[in-house]
Amino acid sequence: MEYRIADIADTFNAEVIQVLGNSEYLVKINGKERHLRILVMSTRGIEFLLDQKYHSIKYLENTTANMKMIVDGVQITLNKHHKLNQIVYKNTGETGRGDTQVNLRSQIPGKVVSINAEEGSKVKKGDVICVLESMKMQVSVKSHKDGVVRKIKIKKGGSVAKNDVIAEIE
Amino acid sequence: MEYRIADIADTFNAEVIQVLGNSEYLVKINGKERHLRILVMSTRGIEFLLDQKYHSIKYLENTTANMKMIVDGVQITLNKHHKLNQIVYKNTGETGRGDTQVNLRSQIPGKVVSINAEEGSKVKKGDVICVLESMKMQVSVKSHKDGVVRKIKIKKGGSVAKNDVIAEIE
Amino acid sequence: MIKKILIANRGEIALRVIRTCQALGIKTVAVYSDEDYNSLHVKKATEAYHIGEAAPKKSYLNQQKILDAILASGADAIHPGYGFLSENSDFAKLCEKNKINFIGPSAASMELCGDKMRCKAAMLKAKVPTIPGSPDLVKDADEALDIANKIGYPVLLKSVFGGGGRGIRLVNNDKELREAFETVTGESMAAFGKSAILVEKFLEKIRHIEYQLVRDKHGNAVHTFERECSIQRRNQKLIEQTPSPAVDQKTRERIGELVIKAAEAVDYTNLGTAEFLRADNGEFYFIEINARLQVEHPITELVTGLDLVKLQIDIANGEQIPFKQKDLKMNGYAIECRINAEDTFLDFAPSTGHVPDVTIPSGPGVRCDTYLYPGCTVSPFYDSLMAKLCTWGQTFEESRTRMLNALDDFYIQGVETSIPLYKTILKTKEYKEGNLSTDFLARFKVLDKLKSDIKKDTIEKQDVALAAAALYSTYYSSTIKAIPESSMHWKSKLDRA
Amino acid sequence: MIKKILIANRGEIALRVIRTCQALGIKTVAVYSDEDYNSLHVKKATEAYHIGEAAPKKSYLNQQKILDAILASGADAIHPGYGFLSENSDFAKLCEKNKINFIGPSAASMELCGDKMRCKAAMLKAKVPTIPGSPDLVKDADEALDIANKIGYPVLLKSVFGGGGRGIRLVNNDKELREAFETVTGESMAAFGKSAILVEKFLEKIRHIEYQLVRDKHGNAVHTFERECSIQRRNQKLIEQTPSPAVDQKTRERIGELVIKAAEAVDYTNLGTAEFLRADNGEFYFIEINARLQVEHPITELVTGLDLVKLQIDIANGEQIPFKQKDLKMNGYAIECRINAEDTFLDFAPSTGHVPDVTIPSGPGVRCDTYLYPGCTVSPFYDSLMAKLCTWGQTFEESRTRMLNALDDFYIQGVETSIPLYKTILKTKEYKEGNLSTDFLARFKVLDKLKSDIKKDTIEKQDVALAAAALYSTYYSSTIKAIPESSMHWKSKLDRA
Repeated sequence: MEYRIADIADTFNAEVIQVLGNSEYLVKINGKERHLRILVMSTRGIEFLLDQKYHSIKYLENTTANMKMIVDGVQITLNKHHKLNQIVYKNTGETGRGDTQVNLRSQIPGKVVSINAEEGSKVKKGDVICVLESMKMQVSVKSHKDGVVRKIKIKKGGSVAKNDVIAEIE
Repeated sequence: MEYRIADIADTFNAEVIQVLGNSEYLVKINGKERHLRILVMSTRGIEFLLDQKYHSIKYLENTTANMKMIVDGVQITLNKHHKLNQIVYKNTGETGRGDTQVNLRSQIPGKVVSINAEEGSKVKKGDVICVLESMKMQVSVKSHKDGVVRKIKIKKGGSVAKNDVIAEIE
Repeated sequence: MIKKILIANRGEIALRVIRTCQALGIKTVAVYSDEDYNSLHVKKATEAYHIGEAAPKKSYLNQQKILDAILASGADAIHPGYGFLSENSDFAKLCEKNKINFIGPSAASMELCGDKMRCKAAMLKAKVPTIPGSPDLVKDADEALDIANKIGYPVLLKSVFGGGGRGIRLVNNDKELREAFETVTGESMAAFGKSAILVEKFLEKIRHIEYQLVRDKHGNAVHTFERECSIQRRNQKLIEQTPSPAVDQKTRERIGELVIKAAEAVDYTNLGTAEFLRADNGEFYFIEINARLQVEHPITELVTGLDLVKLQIDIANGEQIPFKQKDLKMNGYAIECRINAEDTFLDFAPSTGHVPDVTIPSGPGVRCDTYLYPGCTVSPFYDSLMAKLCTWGQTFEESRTRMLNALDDFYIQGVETSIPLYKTILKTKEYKEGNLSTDFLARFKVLDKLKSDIKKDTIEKQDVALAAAALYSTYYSSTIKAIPESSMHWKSKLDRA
Repeated sequence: MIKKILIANRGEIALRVIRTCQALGIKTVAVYSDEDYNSLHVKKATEAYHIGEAAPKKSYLNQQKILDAILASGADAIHPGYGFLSENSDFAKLCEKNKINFIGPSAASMELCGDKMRCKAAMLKAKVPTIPGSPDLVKDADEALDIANKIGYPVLLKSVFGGGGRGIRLVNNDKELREAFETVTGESMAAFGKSAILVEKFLEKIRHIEYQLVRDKHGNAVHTFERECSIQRRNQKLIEQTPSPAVDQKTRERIGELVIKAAEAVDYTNLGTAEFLRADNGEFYFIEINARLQVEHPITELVTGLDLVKLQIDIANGEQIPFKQKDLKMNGYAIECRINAEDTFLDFAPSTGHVPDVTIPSGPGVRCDTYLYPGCTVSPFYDSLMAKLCTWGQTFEESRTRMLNALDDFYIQGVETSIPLYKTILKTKEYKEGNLSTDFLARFKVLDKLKSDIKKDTIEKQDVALAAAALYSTYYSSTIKAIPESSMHWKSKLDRA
């Protein structure tokens, strides 16, 4: 199958080409044959030796579009359809969030201290939409793009969980 | 319900007498009321504060006759039918194994190095029946009672798992 | 003699205090909020009392609830840990009133330490240098100018009502000062409706260096050397180390003598920390005394061999410090990394939640104080410190490489952590050379370096990820429902495939 | 300079070596048998090579397989750990022949250390006292009598072919000796078909005290003090400590000088251990040199601050020892408990199997070297040492109480362990007083004490067990199938009950 890796421009290819027996396999990665020996495997993760080197992988999510995993502690998202043009690779700190996205989501859980925008108002990318409090700290949630606030989905004094939608901005 | 505890002669009584709410309970143990607050609970184990003191219990086995558990790291077997007269409480090192028992079981896994008794022969309690090897050590398995060896269930050079029957002795 | 201590805290510091008490045969009483029913300090203490709801105000900061637990448990002493009520002199007073041995300074001394202006005055009297500036508010530009010329430019003009960059100006000469005096007054009036101006020497490229001080009720005092805590974000310490690369033996002793003076100036008892700023020219300025056990106390324990919590208890018992200054010596080097639940790239925003799996590093020279265990929860109600990872080495380089390994071994599933940031910091040339300052992260563009480290990691791991994806597709794509969700060993099953 | 080390071992010692290599930037190569595919050393090494079946002879003792892995991986050095091939001079020779840096003594020196008679002769020549007795076989009762009178009664008459109590007799005077000479000869002939008799001084209430020795390829030698390892079962060490309560500074130095002589007598290089028996009258007798890193090396690291594996690598690199004897000093006290998978009451029989859950102790002054992790397996194919739990303290009492706490915190599910035994030992008056000897367990009836400790524990926990049973009966007896098998939080569900 062909893959793209978030944050890296190329397209990659990987497949199992031969079962050598005794948990050993020949895999072809970007045209190069590598020796792989499975140590432990389940639907949650896999541990193997790739050319004698140990790696531990936890599968986080597997959708038709993406496969998210933690490889030796590093989070990597493989993109199975290489034509998608917007990829969020969070760990690098580069948001690159799609401008087409409507929902502004909270990346932290917290209590809503204040709401700084109104429904119907125009906002610019980076404008503060609300302030959340978590672990004795106040954190501003900023608009991910220029647009109009269609809907505010939170209430002052209420709680939001991680990934909850704060507002719809179009 | 009434209980006996292996290795302790008395009969005990314990029951939940009141639900105080908020995970709190009143339990009566041997006639004395105690306050209990559950922290975490599942079929595998329970953690609670008994009169403000934390305890962690893992349930190991629950049969109609016995309830085996690990209480704060100490293995305890509760005997629900207090008329049984033979109780094996292994951790004290006191075997007290029932003379009525036929099966001699291995308490360790290992390889059979030698068999030192024959079917049909008379043995005394403590006679070596076979020698097992495990972790580079040789361990003798001795008869648990006086009797006649009815059957040898192992083979020289073979493996035994923990609790496998070594021989039947009557 | 203290026989039972209530620990008015949670998390790793509650566990830290319990450990020493267990070793000394002292009983412990834990307190816990609704949020902490499943926390380790509840499980490890001799007894545990529920004190209210998750919000600190309703539990860990609720003086009455804690007093009730003390009385119910029959504890004869209280250890406040750090944070929460540890530096609340009202609470110390409440304990004194109820004849409960508060393990810390007297309420009076704590109050003095907490009042910056009074404390500064006491230090000036004791000839402990503080940051040069006006001893009090200045009445006009002329007075400010006089002081500025006395202490030397550059100076800061600060409105005591200022904040967030407003009502504060850096000035380099008389002319700038006169102009700025008007601006600062105006800004402060505009924003806060009032103005009151201080002058303070402006220090650049400063290091945060602090001393552990120990003083018993008989007036004996020692210091157990310095800790450098210059690696910070938003004025919060991230990495501490001892000895400081900026302190030689002569300086160590010279500042150490000031520390004893400072402790005496506020009649401090028990353990505390005297904090200093060290200017780039080598001058030290006292800033404050932290009237409690510090988060970073383990690195002092690692180089002195002392159990500081035991020392706290002994002093609270009225005992004399069992050694003299000259008996103490530093053995080796120690570093602490504060493992926080936070997302470095979201401006260090908290990251909370369930931690299904955790691997705690160990090995020679590694000490990790933590409340984490597999299945625990990092709560949004309390601070983000999950673990204090400390390493010791015979040399600084040994302590540093051991820390890098330990950071590699530390696995915390479910929350973002500061671990990747620390790896990047510890590998910089500047950190290795001891070129530290409180603006280290910005000065050396550490977040950019972190980004590129993470990108490098991703590229390094890409073949591995692809191999994992290929295997997953081969074995699970069509049969995902049939395979149990356990991490058992699938070797034999795969052999047959 | 060594760049890549193959570790010809498994378990905790393989992990120990990997840790130091990581800190030094040296690459590591693990080897593993079928039984160890899921072991931590495979996961932590830079590379890992499969070397065969579970049985040691077919993997960890298979010299050719290990040599193949060295050549395939390009490792330039080998660390043998302890056990397996570590004291096999043929293997050391094989490495020398293949120009692989064997981290340990030369094959020649190892061979000499391994040959008890030749080693004893070398020690006698170097004036290192060994257990008095006949230098060789005695030809008749008269010669035996001569020697017995020279060394003083009681003595042992031993047939070199004896064993299991046969062919050995304790004699107290000439008359007994003459009688016993016949008996021993007869027994040995009857049991083994031949006889050859030695005379040896009989020592009572002996302590096992050993010295860590260090000698580089340039002939520089130091010792890093003693370890007392008297708490044993079946001649296997269980608990070690340093310093020894039976060694004062003068004795430490006096025996230390003998240790250097002993190392020189066999031209020893790298790290080794000189073992002595100390008789109750205070005399020390050399017994042997262990030509490898010892299991109990961490306690020496804790009191000296040295990384002994680093020192081994440095010496293998041809470096000089970077310090002199006078630079070394002991700092504090350290204890090691060998956490074995064994059933104390089944005559210490091995206990193996799956370990679903494990909690590893930590905290100030605690170090735990282990291969355990939740979900690992304790294999019946290898030795029973699962973990080395070490504690350090400024005083002996601090190290002891920290050990007791750490033992309490250590939870290993699925196998029997020696932890309960150690708790009982550490609490005895005799252990606290340092009244140690190799027959400690029998002398002080420790197993009886353990039985009564366990009984006491059971009685203490009975109410708790009953409460748990009552809850279980109330909530699960009729609904056991309906409740998912997870350890999730049932609070809310129960509240509604």
